[in-house]
Amino acid sequence: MKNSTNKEIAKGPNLAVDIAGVRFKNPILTASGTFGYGLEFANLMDLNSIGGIVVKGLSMTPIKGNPPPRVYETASGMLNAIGWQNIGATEFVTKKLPGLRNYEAKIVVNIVGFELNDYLEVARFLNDCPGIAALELNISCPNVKKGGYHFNKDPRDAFTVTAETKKASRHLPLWVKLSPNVTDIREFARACQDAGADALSVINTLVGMAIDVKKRRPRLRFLTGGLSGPAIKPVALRMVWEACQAVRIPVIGVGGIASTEDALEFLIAGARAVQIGTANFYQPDVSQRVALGLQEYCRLNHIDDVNEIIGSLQPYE
Amino acid sequence: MKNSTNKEIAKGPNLAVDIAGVRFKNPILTASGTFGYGLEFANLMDLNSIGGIVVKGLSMTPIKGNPPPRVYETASGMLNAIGWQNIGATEFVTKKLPGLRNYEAKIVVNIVGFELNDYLEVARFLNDCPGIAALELNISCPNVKKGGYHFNKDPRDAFTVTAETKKASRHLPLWVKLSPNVTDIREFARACQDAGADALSVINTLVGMAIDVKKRRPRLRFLTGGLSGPAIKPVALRMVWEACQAVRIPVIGVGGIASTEDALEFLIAGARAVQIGTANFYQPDVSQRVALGLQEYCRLNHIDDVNEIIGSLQPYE
Amino acid sequence: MLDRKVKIKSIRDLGSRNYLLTLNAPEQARLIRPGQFVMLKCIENVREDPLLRRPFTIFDVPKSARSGKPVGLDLLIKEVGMGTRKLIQLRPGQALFCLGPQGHGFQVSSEMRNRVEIACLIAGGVGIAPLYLLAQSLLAQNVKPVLFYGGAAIADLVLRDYFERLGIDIIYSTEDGSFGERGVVTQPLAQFLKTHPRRDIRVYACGPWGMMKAVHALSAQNNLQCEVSLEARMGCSLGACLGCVVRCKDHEGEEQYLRVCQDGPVMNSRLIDWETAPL
Amino acid sequence: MLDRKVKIKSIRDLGSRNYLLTLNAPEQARLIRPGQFVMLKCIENVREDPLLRRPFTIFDVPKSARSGKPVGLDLLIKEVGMGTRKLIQLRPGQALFCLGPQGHGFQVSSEMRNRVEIACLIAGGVGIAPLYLLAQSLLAQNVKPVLFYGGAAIADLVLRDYFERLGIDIIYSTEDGSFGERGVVTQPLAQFLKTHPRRDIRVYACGPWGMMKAVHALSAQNNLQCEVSLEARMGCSLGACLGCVVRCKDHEGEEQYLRVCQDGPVMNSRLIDWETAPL
Ligand SMILES: Cc1cc2nc3c(=O)[nH]c(=O)nc-3n(C[C@H](O)[C@H](O)[C@H](O)COP(=O)(O)OP(=O)(O)OC[C@H]3O[C@@H](n4cnc5c(N)ncnc54)[C@H](O)[C@@H]3O)c2cc1C
Ligand SMILES: Cc1cc2nc3c(=O)[nH]c(=O)nc-3n(C[C@H](O)[C@H](O)[C@H](O)COP(=O)(O)OP(=O)(O)OC[C@H]3O[C@@H](n4cnc5c(N)ncnc54)[C@H](O)[C@@H]3O)c2cc1C
Ligand SMILES: Cc1cc2nc3c(=O)[nH]c(=O)nc-3n(C[C@H](O)[C@H](O)[C@H](O)COP(=O)(O)O)c2cc1C
Ligand SMILES: Cc1cc2nc3c(=O)[nH]c(=O)nc-3n(C[C@H](O)[C@H](O)[C@H](O)COP(=O)(O)O)c2cc1C
Ligand code: FES
Ligand code: FES
Repeated sequence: MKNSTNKEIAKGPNLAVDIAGVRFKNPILTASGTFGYGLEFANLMDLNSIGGIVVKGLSMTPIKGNPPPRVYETASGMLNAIGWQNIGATEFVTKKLPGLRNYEAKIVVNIVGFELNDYLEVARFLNDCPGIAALELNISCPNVKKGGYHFNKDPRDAFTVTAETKKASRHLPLWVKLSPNVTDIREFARACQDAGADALSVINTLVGMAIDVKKRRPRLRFLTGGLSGPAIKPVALRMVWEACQAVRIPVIGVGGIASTEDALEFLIAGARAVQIGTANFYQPDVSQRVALGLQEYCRLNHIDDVNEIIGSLQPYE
Repeated sequence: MKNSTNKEIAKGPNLAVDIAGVRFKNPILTASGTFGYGLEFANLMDLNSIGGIVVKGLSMTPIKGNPPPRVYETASGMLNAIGWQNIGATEFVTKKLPGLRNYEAKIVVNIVGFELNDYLEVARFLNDCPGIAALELNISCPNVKKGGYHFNKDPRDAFTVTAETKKASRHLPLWVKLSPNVTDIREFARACQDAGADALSVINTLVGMAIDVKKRRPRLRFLTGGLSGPAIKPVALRMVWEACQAVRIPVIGVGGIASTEDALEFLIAGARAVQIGTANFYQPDVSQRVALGLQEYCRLNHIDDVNEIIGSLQPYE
Repeated sequence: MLDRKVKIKSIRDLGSRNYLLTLNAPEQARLIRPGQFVMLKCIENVREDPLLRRPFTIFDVPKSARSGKPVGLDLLIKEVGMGTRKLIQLRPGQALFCLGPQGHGFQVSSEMRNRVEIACLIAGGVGIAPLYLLAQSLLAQNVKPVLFYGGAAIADLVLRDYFERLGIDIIYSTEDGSFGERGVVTQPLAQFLKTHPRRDIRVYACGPWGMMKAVHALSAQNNLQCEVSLEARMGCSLGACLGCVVRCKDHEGEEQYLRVCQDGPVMNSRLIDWETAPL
Repeated sequence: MLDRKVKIKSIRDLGSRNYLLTLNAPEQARLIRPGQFVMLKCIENVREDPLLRRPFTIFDVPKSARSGKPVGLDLLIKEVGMGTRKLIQLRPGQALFCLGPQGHGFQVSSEMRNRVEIACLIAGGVGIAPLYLLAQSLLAQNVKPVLFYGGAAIADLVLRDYFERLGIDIIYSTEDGSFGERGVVTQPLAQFLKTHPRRDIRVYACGPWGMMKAVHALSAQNNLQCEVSLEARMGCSLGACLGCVVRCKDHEGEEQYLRVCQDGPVMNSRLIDWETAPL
């Protein structure tokens, strides 16, 4: 923590972070699937206040998704089994992207696929669309029966899909979003780094389940769903820390973040940026609040540059 | 759900379950490490009201454990990194077991070890001690640096330690307690079944972490800890359901259970019995309450035998 | 759509676990159309369980005695679980977060004048919630509402006085026969449609899925347009999470999932795949 | 040790985030010894966050004006986080779960009569909590307590009147000099021990780890027995979870972990490994 001169304080701390050559005005992003296509929140907060928006997972053509019920609330968390419902990349680019370009928040597109070719196709298409800052490869969604998730069962599959999609992504940096439902996330982190990933998003949801004891029926028609929210924060933080130890590429922390303090935990553990997910649902302007809170924190603690916080975890004496 | 005659109602529903030939008066047990050696709770509840007590993980000789801080509370959960502190099997048998024998609750001993031989030694010793109903092999504790946990990284290791300990356990049924920190719990469930396990306890804690943002220091001196409590219930329930699909031996559900309804979710998913852990800390008589609640539930719903509930999950129409 | 921290004005116990919750929310009160809802954080502290907000239909919009301007929201709350329990345990003066008004409401327009004579409103229990504002706006278009209001017992038929004061026809029914006709609410509706074989009737329903399904079937048999107000578990209410969908059929009979929060909660009953309950 | 649902009698704001919480707990009040604590569920509903109970020392045991029998518990609560915040937001009449009395308290016995002349009581801020009952029981054994009471500022020196009414010697200190001597509380203690070079002194301390460590060092230098009341995060308070340990050394200097909830919270300062803070 350097002491800042009065002049520096006047202009405020630097909050910008760099991820694979892309500058985000601050390290607060929103997580895929929890912020729609971004514009849904435009009336409720200032989309210029945050570093970036990761939009809902897109496939080349629309996907219908899973039958309802799709969501269920649990202790400090929720289960979802949306199943990749999306409007398709073409409609996104024509109907949503032009509106999003009016904001300073960088647009990251999460991409989904049942098979390798699905990823490649949508990656190629999006590479030609101005206004996109990066792609986030979702190999970790637990809520589809085939494909996707399975790339995150074996590090070799994760390597293959990353390497191929990286080739297909001619200009755009490729982030890979990892699953927590693995024995050792470091293996997957390294495999993706070796395959050319530019950054890692850690973590997607944990697979969970809930039962209606009156009807003796699963609460979700898909049977299982992805657990998200404050409940999973300790697991996400641990995996972010492990991934940061294992790779040199930037790691973006996701999982249960709902406050400035939560975001700081992930930055201190080594995350270059964070994504806020479930909290958007119950506090639609939470990402703006956290971005502001981070600025306040830096001011109060005389931190000139948010990058000083990143990875600053102290060992015990 | 059979209709019960008046006579049957008078004598009340059958709550007893059988696990590997051992009869538990009801399917409510307390989880290892959360109920001490049992006697700590004798003033606060009726130890005759529950089916069984799984005592704190024991090694042959005492273990000191990890330096503090060892526990930290998180959203709907807690992290612990006790590190196997225990009084040793000899002292348990001479000082604790005689007192425990006065109660109807069956005593299951959780056993820990850094190496294969540690498990075998304590298993052999305990097999000669009257008053023990079963052994629970803990291959899944995340809070020790060597051994233990590592047996739960590869199904082949899980097979080996189970097979060897089963041989060492001449009379006592062997339960194996599995870790949730794996890509596919079914592989481990099957490996343990194939190795001769008599039952499975699913799950141990999820590995998590928390950071003190003021001191920029881990909240636990061990860095990471095991996440338990209501937060993990959805994950535990899903894994219990998966394990039940994968094996024929009984599965005992553990993870976030704090109410009768929670216990019912696990039984409906297929668990033969359940263990209550963290909830004992904030409500010391919770296991008695749940056992009573289960009886009430059976009465109200005209269920003669709790075994009718087990595995009764209905598919969606 | 606004997200505001609003204060509780009063909570009235209506019996049978029903409560009338009145919020001071002048900004939002002005924007309401019949059939819309708000999302409430069921507890003062936004960080606490239950995390997700809960949807509640706007029953009425109380107006200032002096200016006649809308000042608040009346919500009819049935206590069914943790969220509603915490909500009704709050005290006047306490604050909560209120997001809305949300959703696509009932289609009532001046085109209906002279073309639609009668509107059958069918409520099952707390499904009465959206029908009060609807009845008023129908009256304003010269359409004559007939309310079929059913419940398990008389105690479930709350807020009857509001409708009786409108001077409209009401047919009550209870399953236990404690009030009105004995049986389910669709019986008197079927009877009515039989004795009124006309085309200038519109049907509006809100209640349990099974009830709405039956109302849809009756409407379809009689070739009547029917709008239903749906329920689903919601994540965001903003159309962003896709958690609240109902299975529908498009023109070509292809299945698609529509969002109850944005494409509904009120939908034409013909859109819906009545074999797949969203809850 | 009992687990009881008890009612809050009153909550008094003492300023500087300190509160005096009085519980109606006659059964438990009768069992208390100085230095013991209770575990409170900081919220009425046992299923809600924070899940774990929080330990609080018993400051005083109010007695019935009529019978003179113990009827309640006075707890001094400093608001530092979620649990204490929720606790002090409860209202008189509300209930909470109270487990206790728990733990190993101060060693005060009739053996001390005539053998121990002076007891130095050192409190850092809210560390004052266990010292009121201790001072009383020392007085009962004819030991003369001298209280060293330090804090950051005058506002942190709460409940001074209780001690002043006992008529004992008190040396106040504040870090900002707003009351008593300026500086940390161990300075006047060091001064006192220098001017009273005698062996019939016992030392008792409660406060931040660093303060207790310094008090231990001073006691050891002066060859005095010192008891400290420790803090640790607790799971169960029953000795079952082994979450609350402090690193100690046994007779052979071998390290071992003792449970603050059962082997403490009060321990002889020589047992403790002062290099390893438990928090
Ligand atoms: C658009 C819309 C408008 C609504 N308007 C109203 C309204 O005006 N008044 C009102 O009282 N409710 C209304 N609801 C329903 C209300 O949102 C739910 O009752 C509420 O979310 C339940 O929250 P909870 O936390 O109390 O129950 P939970 O803890 O979420 O659920 C408790 C139990 O009740 C069951 N349950 C959930 N919802 C219902 C229900 N509606 N009826 C019966 N059982 C249920 C669950 O399956 C569960 O078993 C509306 C719902 C929607 C989608
Ligand atoms: C045997 C024993 C007796 C105690 N007696 C009392 C008493 O009489 N009165 C009293 O007010 N407290 C007492 N404490 C401390 C009290 O238990 C804690 O302050 C309380 O548990 C904090 O709960 P929380 O949920 O408010 O804070 P948390 O949310 O758990 O913690 C909030 C923040 O405060 C920090 N913190 C935690 N505890 C303390 C503390 N003691 N001081 C400063 N910062 C802390 C944490 O590291 C964290 O950053 C005692 C503790 C023990 C072990
Ligand atoms: C309703 C919902 C939909 C989601 N959809 C996607 C998705 O399309 N692609 C993806 O990579 N992650 C998706 N996620 C996962 C989130 O982006 C995030 O990784 C996860 O929820 C953990 O963060 P949180 O605890 O802050 O919500 C979804 C999560 C939720 C709750
Ligand atoms: C403080 C603590 C200590 C534990 N010690 C052990 C142990 O010694 N052996 C073991 O197999 N599991 C141990 N566990 C895991 C529990 O038995 C249980 O599997 C886990 O906590 C999940 O259940 P719960 O959510 O109900 O607590 C411990 C858990 C806690 C919280
Ligand atoms: S509730 Fe999120 S899309 Fe409808
Ligand atoms: S708090 Fe559980 S052993 Fe002390």
